[in-house]
Amino acid sequence: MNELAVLDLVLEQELDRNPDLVFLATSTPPSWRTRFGAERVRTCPISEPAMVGAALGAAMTGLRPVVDLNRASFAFLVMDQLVNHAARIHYLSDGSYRAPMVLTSATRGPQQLGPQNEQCPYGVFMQTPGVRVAVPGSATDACALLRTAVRDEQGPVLLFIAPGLADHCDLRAALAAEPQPFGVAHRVREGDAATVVAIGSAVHAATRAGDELAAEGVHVELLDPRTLVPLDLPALAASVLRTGRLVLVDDGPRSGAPAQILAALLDVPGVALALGGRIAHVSAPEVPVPSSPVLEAQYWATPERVTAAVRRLTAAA
Amino acid sequence: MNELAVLDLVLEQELDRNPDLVFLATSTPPSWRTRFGAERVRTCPISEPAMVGAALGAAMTGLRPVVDLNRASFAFLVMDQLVNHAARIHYLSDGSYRAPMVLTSATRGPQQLGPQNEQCPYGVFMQTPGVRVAVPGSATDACALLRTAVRDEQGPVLLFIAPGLADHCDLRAALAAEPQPFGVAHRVREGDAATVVAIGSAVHAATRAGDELAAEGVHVELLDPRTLVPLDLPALAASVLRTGRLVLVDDGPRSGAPAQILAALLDVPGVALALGGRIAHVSAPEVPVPSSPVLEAQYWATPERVTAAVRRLTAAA
Amino acid sequence: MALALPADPAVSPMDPPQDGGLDLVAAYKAMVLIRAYEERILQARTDREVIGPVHPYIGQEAVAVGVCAALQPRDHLVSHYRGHGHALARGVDLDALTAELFGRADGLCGGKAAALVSDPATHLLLSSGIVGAGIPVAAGAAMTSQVRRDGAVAVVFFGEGALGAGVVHETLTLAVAQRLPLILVCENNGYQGATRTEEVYPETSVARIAEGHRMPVHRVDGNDTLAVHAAAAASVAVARAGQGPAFIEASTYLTRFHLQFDRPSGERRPAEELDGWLARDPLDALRGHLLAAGTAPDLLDALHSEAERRVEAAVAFARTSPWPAPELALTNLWAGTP
Amino acid sequence: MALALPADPAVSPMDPPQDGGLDLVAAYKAMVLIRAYEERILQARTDREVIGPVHPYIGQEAVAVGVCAALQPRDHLVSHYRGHGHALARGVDLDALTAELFGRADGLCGGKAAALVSDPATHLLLSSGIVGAGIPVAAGAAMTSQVRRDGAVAVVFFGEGALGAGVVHETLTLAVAQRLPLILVCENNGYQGATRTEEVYPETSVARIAEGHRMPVHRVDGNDTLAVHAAAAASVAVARAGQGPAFIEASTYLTRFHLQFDRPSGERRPAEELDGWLARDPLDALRGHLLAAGTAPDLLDALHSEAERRVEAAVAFARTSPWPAPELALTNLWAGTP
Ligand SMILES: Cc1ncc(C[n+]2csc(CCOP(=O)(O)OP(=O)(O)O)c2C)c(N)n1
Ligand SMILES: Cc1ncc(C[n+]2csc(CCOP(=O)(O)OP(=O)(O)O)c2C)c(N)n1
Ligand SMILES: [Mg+2]
Ligand SMILES: [Mg+2]
Repeated sequence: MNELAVLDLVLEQELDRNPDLVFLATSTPPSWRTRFGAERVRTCPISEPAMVGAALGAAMTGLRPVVDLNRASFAFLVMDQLVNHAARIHYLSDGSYRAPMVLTSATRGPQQLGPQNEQCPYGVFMQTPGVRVAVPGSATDACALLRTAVRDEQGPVLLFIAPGLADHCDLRAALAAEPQPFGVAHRVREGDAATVVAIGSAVHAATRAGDELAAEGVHVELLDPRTLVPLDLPALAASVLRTGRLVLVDDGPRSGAPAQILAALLDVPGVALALGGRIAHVSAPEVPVPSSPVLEAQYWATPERVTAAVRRLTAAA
Repeated sequence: MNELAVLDLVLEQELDRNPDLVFLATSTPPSWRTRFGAERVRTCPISEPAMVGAALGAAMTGLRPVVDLNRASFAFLVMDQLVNHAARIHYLSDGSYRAPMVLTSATRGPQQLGPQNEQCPYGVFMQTPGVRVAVPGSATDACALLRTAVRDEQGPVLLFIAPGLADHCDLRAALAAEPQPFGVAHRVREGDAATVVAIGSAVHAATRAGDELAAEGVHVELLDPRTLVPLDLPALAASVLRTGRLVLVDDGPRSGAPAQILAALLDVPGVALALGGRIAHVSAPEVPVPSSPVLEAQYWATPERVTAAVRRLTAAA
Repeated sequence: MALALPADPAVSPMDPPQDGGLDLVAAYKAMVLIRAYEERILQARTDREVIGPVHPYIGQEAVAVGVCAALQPRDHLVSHYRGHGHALARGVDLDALTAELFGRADGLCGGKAAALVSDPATHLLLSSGIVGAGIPVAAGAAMTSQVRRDGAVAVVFFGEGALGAGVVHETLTLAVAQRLPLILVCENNGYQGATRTEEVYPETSVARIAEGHRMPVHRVDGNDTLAVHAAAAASVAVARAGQGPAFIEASTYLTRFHLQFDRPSGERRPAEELDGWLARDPLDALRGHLLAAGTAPDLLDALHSEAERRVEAAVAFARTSPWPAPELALTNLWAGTP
Repeated sequence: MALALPADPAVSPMDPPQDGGLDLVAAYKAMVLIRAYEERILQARTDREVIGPVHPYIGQEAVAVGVCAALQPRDHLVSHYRGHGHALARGVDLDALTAELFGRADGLCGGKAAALVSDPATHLLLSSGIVGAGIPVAAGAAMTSQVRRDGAVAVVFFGEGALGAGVVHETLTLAVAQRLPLILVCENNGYQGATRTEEVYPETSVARIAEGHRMPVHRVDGNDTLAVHAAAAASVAVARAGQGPAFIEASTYLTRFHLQFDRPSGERRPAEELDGWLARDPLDALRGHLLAAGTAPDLLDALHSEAERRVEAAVAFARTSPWPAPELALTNLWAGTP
């Protein structure tokens, strides 16, 4: 069951819509078991590796499994099944088998879960080919991307959900959201002063920073990639080529998704020259996430940190 | 037992030297069991997660465990024990406990082991704080870094060995190599034309490329970081600031270590401007490694690919 | 003759039982402390003084206390997210534990760990938030004892849910094959979060698994402190003698609930089931023993008020402990780093 | 009366046994083919025609053939790195398999997989190079049958070494709790690479583990094709009827060795042990049965020469198959990509 409750409503609708959809989790809603049966809604022992392996086998033979991994830190329990198997089977079988399956998990919220259970490991999956990675920046996008993921035929999808998305959730809009194609960034605001790329829970902070800067006449372009694999590199590169400034904003460490995005961008002809070093990061330190809220405070991409980064870049040139 | 046989000789010497050193593997040399006893040389069931967990417990209580993971792909089996536990315990206990332990594994050689067992996953560990990562570019460095790793007190070390290092191994020099501090890049050759940073098995190819270019009067600076965590960023940055050109060479995908190194370098003041976009990659494609040697051919950083990249960059400016 | 109240009121690793027996008053005292502590910590969580999730141990006190009473200071311990009970039974400093739960500078782990504490002073290696993951770590500590021939054992606590996790089975294989001095203590409370154990296992007892691994098994009433202690003492003796691991399955029950964040948990158990277990409360049971053996009720009541006083003092300590300096978030990534 | 040689010489998923019995000539034919294939592939590896590691199946043929003869085309199969025998018993195309082992364009997986083949035509899901990892995948296929109520079962082959791996125990728990139509076939050959199984397990039989999970277990002589088949047929019937999984432990032996790369393996087994098993060669045993039942020796000899001819034809096919176009290395990362 999801930290972002509206996703459970979406999943319920999708279970209703597609009889091949099955749900695996260590804890499942009793009402789903009644409604869809224990064969489609499977309460599993605490066996995440086997659950993901089973999801792969089910996907290869025609079902559409969704595994709720609960915490993103549990992704590290299932890496062999996910990376060495699910992500490789289409390639290994040279296209004979496909493995459409979805893994959902929660990243970080101010829940003080500590160094083990507060993590944003999506950057890892940007360098393990064969999985697609969605990190929505709003509850509405989360719902839309979940719908796409469970209807998609292409292969494994990881959906990383920041619990904080619940704070700004327009329930009606979220539930009504149509499936959204992967690989299409959302332009949250337009502008020329700098390109701000924000991910997941950091999108909200970046939006507030954008508003604040706009009030001062500094108009940044704010892009939420929504999916990291595939990444909407054309949109990101076009923006950066235009603004000549890049701020990467994430609640994970910069060695994660930000490093991956940056390296990918620099590979686009002209980007490095356009940027000329005007790159800033607002991200978590390169150490685990501590429990004490006082220690954790500096792990959040706050609007203040984002505006400061933009000001630094715009002042520089 | 290691793909690079000389490492076993080093390990045997170290077992002799330090009674706290213990060795865990699914297959162990019978002579070691006789010599050091079954309590120090542990033949284990095929249970890599438990082996790494046990190594952590042993390390925390005073032993110095070495786990031979055999293939680097098996690192994905032990991520929870390694990333969520071993890499976090010093931090989680606020410095009370330390976990000096070493995991060795083989990356890729032309062995046609296929999409599962030919991998260079070290880039993943550059974004999971708490582990140190050594990827030696020669058998001698492999021996030296293994000695450092098993004598070190600081925490978990991953030692990734390219089987191909055996091809150019000077056995005597390798065995005689003194422990070498982590975080010190090796300048394989000096030059001003471009900075070539090569990793692991790609160092040899880059060396040959450097020789070839030198014969034409193009002198590149070739750096082998030897350890990726910690990374000798000062040495890399100094070189790049001087040459203004960067070629990253690896037998893994560019989303792995190369992306991490690039992002770290760009964070050093002046580097982005000095480079001005003169960045090239010689790396494996962003897809799994296929079995057929004909398909795999393009996954190797050959001297030809390296020289071509250097020529492209030097021609450009 | 009534047993005398120990002079030192601090909870500490209990002395090794001289006669293989258990100091019942000391055990009662420890259980009372845990109970008082857990109730208070839940309140402090509701009051938003404690940070993070709280997994209360209420109802299972006999297991932690019965097992820890069979240990010596040199032994190693591994716990998990529901770990305050184990920590207190082991003698972890009450003030430092509380400050840690409050996220303060004087916390056992400087505010980094919250409930997932480590404590070298009591050989508490770790309290993992990941079900089952600590079990191989305890096996590793047992390897150390084996290499050093120091006669120490390693003990690991876990719920029956951990038997779902593969790494636990791996450790069972390893421990038997290598005759590790490892004692696995399964606190079988019939629930795995919101899931009832019979929903996911063919039989609720997991002794069958340990038997399949050819590991000696003790099945005990986990609400009976003496029974738990006897099983633990026997297992420890075997392990210390180099004769290998043991598995203890203690049947017990969480009389409150699995977990709470900042609001009191809304979890509801079947009333009959709950009542049955409340009637078998481990503190009441041990109190019955003590009274039957002639211990003065006053003495026992005094332990309750003493426990409350100590818990309140710990809360006061935690409250006045400063917040950690923000820059300490970046320290201790690995040894030798700042 | 001698059983007639089937008209079609192609290896194919065998017809479901009409009377629950096994077509012994067809079984012998399949075993002979596997034996001839494995010998030839080892030679081709030494000749550097086959790429990658070769894990020969020689000595264990009765298991693959006995099990696959109990299956229907709709059933699912999971194999591993030592998988040619399973593939051939299941009826995977010999030419395409061989071209795959040669790394060629006409290979079953376009040269990407080498020995780690998949084949949708025969419902062979995958052959994992990671010990134990395919077992939950088979459980997932069993889930599909359960949801679809299509009566199919899933079968997974693995060595006893896989019982070291946690994910296998997880799958046992899952399969029993969810009554999956899953048949786990453990080929217990006493070795796990260079490690003898008694070095790492308290007892070499792993039936005890399945029993601990409350899964029905069949222990059979893995060199006795009929015994294997009977256990498989019984398990399949139970699973098809929706009555849950079963575990078959087949005792057997690799009479050659674990693994070879480009030089013939230098591995040496204890001579007495080896001789004992050679005396119980599964092909000889089945041949004995057939002769005793009156089958003409000529008929059986013809199967041998026929197998050799077919294997040689497959090698010739593989040799003339082109290398894959280099750009195909980048294809099929996920469905819908080029
Ligand atoms: C690997 C893993 N999966 C899931 C969880 C989420 N989780 C936390 S506690 C719990 C239930 C554990 O039950 P049990 O082991 O019986 O211990 P109890 O809580 O009953 O003491 C679950 C599923 C987790 N922490 N770790
Ligand atoms: C997880 C994992 N660990 C280690 C290996 C290396 N390895 C390959 S085969 C093998 C032995 C397996 O023994 P068993 O399961 O009994 O099968 P057998 O080879 O005897 O058929 C090992 C250890 C592996 N492939 N996967
Ligand atoms: Mg429980
Ligand atoms: Mg075997």
